[in-house]
Amino acid sequence: MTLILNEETRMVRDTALDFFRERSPILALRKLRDDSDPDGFDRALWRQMAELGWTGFLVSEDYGGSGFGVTGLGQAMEAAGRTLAATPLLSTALLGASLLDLGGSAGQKDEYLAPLVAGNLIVALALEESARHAPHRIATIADDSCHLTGEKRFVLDGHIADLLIVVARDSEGIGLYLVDPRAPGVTRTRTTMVDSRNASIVTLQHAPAERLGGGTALLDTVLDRARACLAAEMLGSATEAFERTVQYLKDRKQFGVQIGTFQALKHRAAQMFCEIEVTRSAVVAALSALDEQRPDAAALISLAKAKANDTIYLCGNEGVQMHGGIGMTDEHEIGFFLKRARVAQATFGDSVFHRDRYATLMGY
Amino acid sequence: MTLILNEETRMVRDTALDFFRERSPILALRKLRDDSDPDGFDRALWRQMAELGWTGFLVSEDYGGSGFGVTGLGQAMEAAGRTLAATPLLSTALLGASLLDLGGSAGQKDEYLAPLVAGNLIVALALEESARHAPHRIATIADDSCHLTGEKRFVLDGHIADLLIVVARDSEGIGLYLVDPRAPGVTRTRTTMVDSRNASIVTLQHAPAERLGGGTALLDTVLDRARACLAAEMLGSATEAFERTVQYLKDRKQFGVQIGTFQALKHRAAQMFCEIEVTRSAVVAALSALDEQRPDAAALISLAKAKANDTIYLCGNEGVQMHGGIGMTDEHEIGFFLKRARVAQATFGDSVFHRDRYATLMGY
Amino acid sequence: MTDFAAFRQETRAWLEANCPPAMRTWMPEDEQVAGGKRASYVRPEQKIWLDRMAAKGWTAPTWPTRYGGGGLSAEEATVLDEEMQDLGCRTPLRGMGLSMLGPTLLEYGTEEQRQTHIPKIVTGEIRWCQGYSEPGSGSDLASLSTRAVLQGEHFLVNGHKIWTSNAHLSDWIFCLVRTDPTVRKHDGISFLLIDMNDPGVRPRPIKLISGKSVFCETFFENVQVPASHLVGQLNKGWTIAKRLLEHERKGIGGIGARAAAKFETPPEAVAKMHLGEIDGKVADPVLRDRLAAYSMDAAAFQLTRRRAAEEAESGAPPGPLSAMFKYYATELNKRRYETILESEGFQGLGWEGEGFADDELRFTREWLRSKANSIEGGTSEIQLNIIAKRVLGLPD
Amino acid sequence: MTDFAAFRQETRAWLEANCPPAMRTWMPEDEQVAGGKRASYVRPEQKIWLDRMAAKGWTAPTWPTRYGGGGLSAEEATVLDEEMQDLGCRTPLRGMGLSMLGPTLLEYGTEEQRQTHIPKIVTGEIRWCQGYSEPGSGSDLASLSTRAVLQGEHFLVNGHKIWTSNAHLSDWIFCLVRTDPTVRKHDGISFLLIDMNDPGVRPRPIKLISGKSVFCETFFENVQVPASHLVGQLNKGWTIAKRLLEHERKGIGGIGARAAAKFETPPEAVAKMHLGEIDGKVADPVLRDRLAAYSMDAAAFQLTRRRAAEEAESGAPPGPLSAMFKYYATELNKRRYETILESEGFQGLGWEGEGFADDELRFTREWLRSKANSIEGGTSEIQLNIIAKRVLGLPD
Repeated sequence: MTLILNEETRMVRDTALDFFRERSPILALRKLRDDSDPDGFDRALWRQMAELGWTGFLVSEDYGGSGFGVTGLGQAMEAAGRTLAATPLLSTALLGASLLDLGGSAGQKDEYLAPLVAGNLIVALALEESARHAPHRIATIADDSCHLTGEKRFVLDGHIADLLIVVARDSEGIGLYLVDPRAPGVTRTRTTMVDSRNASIVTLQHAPAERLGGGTALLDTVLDRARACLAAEMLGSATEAFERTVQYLKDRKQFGVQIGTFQALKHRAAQMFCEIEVTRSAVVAALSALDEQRPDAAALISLAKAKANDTIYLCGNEGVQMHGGIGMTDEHEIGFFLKRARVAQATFGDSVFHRDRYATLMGY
Repeated sequence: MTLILNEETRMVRDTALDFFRERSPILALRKLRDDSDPDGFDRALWRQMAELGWTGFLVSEDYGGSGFGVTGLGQAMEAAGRTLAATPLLSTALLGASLLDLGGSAGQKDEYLAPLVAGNLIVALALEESARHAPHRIATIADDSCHLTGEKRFVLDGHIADLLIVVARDSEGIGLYLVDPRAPGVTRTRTTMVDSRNASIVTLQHAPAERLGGGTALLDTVLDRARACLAAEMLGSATEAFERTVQYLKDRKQFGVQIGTFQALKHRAAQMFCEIEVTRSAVVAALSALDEQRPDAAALISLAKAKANDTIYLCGNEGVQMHGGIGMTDEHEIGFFLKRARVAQATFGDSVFHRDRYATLMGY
Repeated sequence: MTDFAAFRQETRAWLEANCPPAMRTWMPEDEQVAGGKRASYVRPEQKIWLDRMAAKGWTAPTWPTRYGGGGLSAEEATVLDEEMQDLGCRTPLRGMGLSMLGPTLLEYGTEEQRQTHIPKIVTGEIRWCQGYSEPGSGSDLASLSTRAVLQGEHFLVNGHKIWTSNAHLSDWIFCLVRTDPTVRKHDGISFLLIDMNDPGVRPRPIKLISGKSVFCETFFENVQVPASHLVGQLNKGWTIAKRLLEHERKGIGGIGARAAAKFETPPEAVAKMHLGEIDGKVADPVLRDRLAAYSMDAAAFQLTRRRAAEEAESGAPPGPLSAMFKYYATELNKRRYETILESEGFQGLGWEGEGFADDELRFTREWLRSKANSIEGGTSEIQLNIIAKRVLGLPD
Repeated sequence: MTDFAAFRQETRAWLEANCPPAMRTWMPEDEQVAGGKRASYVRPEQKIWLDRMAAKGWTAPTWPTRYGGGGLSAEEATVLDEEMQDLGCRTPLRGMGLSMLGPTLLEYGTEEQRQTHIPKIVTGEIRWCQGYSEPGSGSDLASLSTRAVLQGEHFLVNGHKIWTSNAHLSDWIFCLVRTDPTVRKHDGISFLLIDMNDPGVRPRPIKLISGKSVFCETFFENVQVPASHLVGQLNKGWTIAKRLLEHERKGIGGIGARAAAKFETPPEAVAKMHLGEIDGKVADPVLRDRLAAYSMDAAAFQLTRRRAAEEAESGAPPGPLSAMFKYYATELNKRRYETILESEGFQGLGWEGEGFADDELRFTREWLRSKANSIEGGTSEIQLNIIAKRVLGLPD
C-alpha cells in the first residue's frame, strides 16, 4: 500500500481542482438553491466531467471506461468537496457505474454503460428505508414476477435519475434490481435537504423491475467504494473550510490586532490541522487499499469515513464560530460547509456505525 | 429542595475545612504511604472526628448519634477531599453506620453502634466481586447455617475493619451479613492502591456470619448515600486541584510573563471553573434530596457522581499538565489528586454506570 | 423562604380565569409576541392575553407600578413564574424593551425618560431594538465608530450598525454612538435613544444560515436626535453598555430553559422515536450514553441557575456564578440540537417541504439558529476571557 | 520503491542466526539497554545481542561506516526495521547518544569530535544524557542561566539543570550553557559536551508520580571543560539546540509505536479480558465505542507517520506533517492508557503487591508515566504554538 499519489493521479487531482474552482464555485450551489433548480445540478457541467473521463474511472475499457480506479475518482471528489459542487459523481460515476460494471449482464452493460460514461444517464441507488444507514435491513419486496413493492428514503439524485437500482429482498436474500423510474407503480418525491443537494423518496407499488447480478456481497463492495470516495469529498470540504477559517484569522482585526494572534484560537486551529492530516492519511489508505484489493480495505474504509465524519463536523462548527457573526449569515459561504457536513456525516454510515463496524472487523 | 446550606451545615463545613487543613494536610497521606503504615489511617485523628460528631451524623439519637444527616456528612467529606485525607468516613461513618442503623436489630445496634460512634469500631462493606461496580451481581453464597463462601474485592478499609458487612446471595435473594474478620474462614489481603488508600481482598471459606436486616433495597439506599458523599469528597478534591493550578498559573513565569496570561490556558481554566460549579450544584442537590427523601434522589445522585467523576478527572489531568515538569514529580502534591481521581471514579460506579442508571431512571 | 401561599392561590386563580386556553399550548416561533406598532397576531388570543397581563403590569412583574409594572417582590415574581409554568401559560410579551432597555432606564434614565418610555414597554405599544455592534466592531465592541455630533439641541447621527435584532419590525432603537473620537475608545461613547421613524434610519434584514432574518444591518444618515434622548451622561455610555450586556447575557443564558419548556418534544423522546426502544431504553446504547451526558449536563446547569437564584435571594453577595451562565447555556443549547439531529438521522437533514415532519424541519432550523448563540451577545471566547479575568483573577 | 529482496533475505537470515531467542520476547522496561560504563544486564543475552548488532553497525544503521555505523540507505534501514519487527527482535540499544547527539555531531561536530564520540555511541560504551531545562527555564528554554565562562583553554561551568534523563547512569552530558549574558537570550547560548566524571557534576534523581526516577536534577559547580568540547560556534548553540529538539520530538513522536509493538497486550485484549465479550465483541458497547475511537485515531496516526516517511523518501520537500507528530503521539499515548485503565476497572488501580497481575501494575505505572509525554521535550501547548506559527502562519 502506498500513501502518496502517483504522477497520473496527481494530474487528475490538479485538473479537478482547477475545474471545480473555475466552473463550479460555491456560487453555483447557491444559484441552484436560490433558483429552486428543478434538476439540482448542472447538466452541461456534468457532460464536461464525463469528457474528462471521470464517469468512466470505474468502468472497464470494454464498455467505454478507463478502469482508472477508485483513487482517481477520489481525487475528483475531493476537489468537488472543496467547492461543495453538487454533482452526480457519487450516485452515477461511483455507485451506478460500479454496480452495473460489476453486477450487470452483458446486455445490461451494453444498454447502460455507454450512455453513463458519456454523461447521458443518471443512475440512483435506492437503498435506505429507515432514518439511518442500514444496508442489510431491507423490507422492500421483489416478488417472483420481478415486481417491487416498498418505500425508499434518502435516494441520492433519485428524482433526476434515468435509472434506479433498487435493493430488495427476494427468495434468495438481498438482490439488486434495475427499475425505470417512469414505469407504472413508481412515485418519486424530491426532498429539499439542508445541504441543497438532491435526494428523494421513492415509492414502489408493484413496479416492474429487472434483476441485476450480485447480492449483498456486491452491494457491500460498492458501498465501500462510495464510503471511501465520500470520505475524500468530505476531506476536501473540511480542508477548504479550515483554510478559509485560517485566512479569516489572519484578516479579521479586533482590539487592534489580527484575531489569529489569540492563543486559544491558535491552538484550536492547530488541532484542526492535525485532525485534517490524520484524516487525509486514512482517506488515501482507504482508496489505495480498494484499488489494491487488500484484505484490510473494509477496516480502512470505516476508519476513513469515521475520521472524515468527525473532522468535517469539527471544521464546519469551528469555521462558523471563528467567523463570528458574519459566519452566521447566509451571504457568507462558510455556513454552507456546516450544512453539508451534517448530510455527509449521515450518508453511508455515521461515526457510531463505522466505529462499530471497525471494531467488529478488528475482532473486538 | 434547597441548594444553599443552612447555618448549622455551614458550621460543619467550616469546622471540617479547618480540621483537615490543620491536622491532616496532604503531607499526612504522604507519610502514611512512605511509612507503609500498617493501618493506612491515623487512629488518633479518627477519634477526634468522632468527637466532632461526624461518626454519629447518620446514627439515630437513641444509639448515641445526632441523626444530623447526609448533607452534614457530605460537608465533612468535601473538606476531607480538599486535603485527600485518608479516613474511614466512607466505610464507617457512612456505610457502616447507615447499614447498622437502618438494618440492625436492637441487639446488633446495641452492640455495634456505640463503639462506632465513639470511633472505636471500624466497619467495612464487602460488596464487589468483579472489576467493576456491580452491586446486584453477587456470587458469594450464604448457606442455610449462615456461613459465607466467596471472594470480595476492593473492600474499602477491609484490612483494618473490626467488623465486615458482607453482601451475599441467600435463599431470599441478596442479604447483608455481619462477619467477624478474625473468625475462621476469613482471609484478608491488603492491596496497595495507586491513591495510597486502604482496600483489600476478603476471602470467605464457610465463614460464620450473622444476618443483618434488609436486602437489596437497603443496600441501594445506603449505596446512594455513599455515592452522594463520595461525590462531595471528589468535588472537594477537584476544587482544591483547580485552585492550586490557578495559583500556579499566577506564580509561574516563562517568557518573562506569568503563564496565566496565555489565553489557551485561561480558557481551559475558565472551563474547569464552569465544570466545578455545575458539579457543586449537582452534589448539593443530591445530598439535599437524600435528607428530604425526595423521589428523584436516585437520579440526582447518579447525576452528582457522574459529574464528580468527570470533573475530578478533568481537574486532575489539567492540573498536572498545567504544572508542567514539576507536576510530574512525586515531591509536588498535585500528582496525588490525579491518582486519587482514578480510584474515586471507579468507586461505586464510573460515569458509564451512572449515565446508564440516570437514563433508566428518567425512562429512556 | 416563606411560600407565599395566599399570593400563590390568588395568582393561580387569576391565571386560570384569564389565560385563554389557546395561550396554554406550545408556542411556535411565529406566535411569539414582541409588540410594537407593526405587531401582527396569528391568533386574537395573543392580543387578549397580552392586554390582560399588561393591565396587571405582569408583563414586567417586578417593575414599579408607577411606570405600569407589576410591583411584585422577587419572591412573588418567582411564584408567578412557577404558576405560569405549571399551567403552561405562554409568556405574553418579550423583547429588548422588557429584557434590556427597561432595567437600564430604571437605573440610569431621567424621570422624564422613564415616564415616556417604560409604560409603553410594559403594554407592548413600542418595540425596541439594540444598536450596538458594527461591521468592524464585534467582540471589540468599544471600537465602534457610528458618530453622533451635538449640534445645539440635536445630535446628528451617521453610521452603520449590524446585528440589530428585528430592527425592521421595531419602533425605536437604543444605540451606542461615538460622541468623542479624540479620547480613549471607552471614554468617548454615549447611549442614545433613536426613533426609527426618522427617514434617515434604514434597516436591512440579514438572512441567516437558518433561513430566518432576525437581525438587520441598520444605516444612519444625517439622523437628528433630540439631546434629551441621551441616557446618562455624555461620553459615559460605556458603563451603561456593560451593564446592559449583563442583562442581555442573562437573557441568552436562559435559552436552554425556554427550549426545555414543557411543550417542546424533549431530546429523549426524539431519540426513542427515531432510534427505537428496547425494554423502554433508547435502542442504540452509544447514542443513549451521549444523550444522557447531554441531559445530565443540562440538569446540572439548571440546578446551578437555581442555586444562584437562591443565593441571591438569601442575600449572599453576588457570587461568581453569573459569569458562566451565558457561556454554558449557549454551549449546552448547541449540544441539545446536535444531539437531536444525531438521533434523527436522515430525518434531521430536511430543509423544507415534503418528507419531513414539522418538528423535524423545525429542529433543523433551530440547530442552525443555535450556532449563533455562542456568538451573539459576546462570543463564548469573550465569556471565557471574562471568567478568567474577573472570577479567577488571571492576569492580562 | 524497489523491495530490496536480496538485502531483505540476507538480513533476515542474519537476524535469525544472531538474535538470541531471549531477545525475541517482549521487553520489560528494566531490560532496555542504554549502554554506558554503569550498564548492568538482567540477562547475558542483552549484551551478546548488543555486541553482535554493534559489530555490524546496526545499532545506528544509517550512520557512516567510518564512524562505526551501518552505512545503510534509508530504504535498507526500513527493511532491517521491518524484519526486526517481524521476528520480534528487541531494539539492541537506545538512548540519547543514538537518537540525539549522534545526528547532531554528524551535522555540526568537528571531525575530531565525531571520531572521539560517535563510535562509542554505536557500541554503547558511553551513555549520554541531555542538559537542557532548568528550574526557571521550561517551555522558555532559551532563558537558561547555567553559565560557562571561557578562561583560556577551558570553560568554567556553574549552574543547575533539571529533567536530565538518567543523568545518574550516564557518562557524558551535552549541555546548553550561557556564554554571553549581555546579548539577546537566544544569542548567548553555546552547546557543550561535559564529562560527568568531573567531581563538580552532581546528579540527583527525581522521583516521579509513577514511582520511577528517570530524570535527575544535575548541579554544576566550577566544572572545567576543555574548549575543544564546544560543538559548533561560540554563542551559536541555539541553532543546534532547536535542531536537536526536532530529533527529540521525533523520538517521542514514536512513543505510540513502541507501546503498540507486538508483545504488549493491546487495549482491545485488555478490554475483552476485563469487560467480557458477547459474540466476540467487547461486552460494554459504550466502552467499546470509546476504545474503537482511540484505536482508530492511533491507526490513522500510524498511517500519517508512514505517509510522511513515504513523502520524505519520494524526495518531496519536507511537508508540514512533522510538526504535529510530537503533539499527536503523546496525546494518543495518554489516551491509550486512559482507555486501558478504564477497561480494567478496579484492576487498573493497583500500585504494587498482591491482588494485581504484573500487566495490570505495569499499566498503572505506564498511565502515570504517560502524563509526562505531553510535557517533556516541549509541552503540547508549545507544539500547538509551533504548528500555528510555522505551519499555519498565524501571527504572533
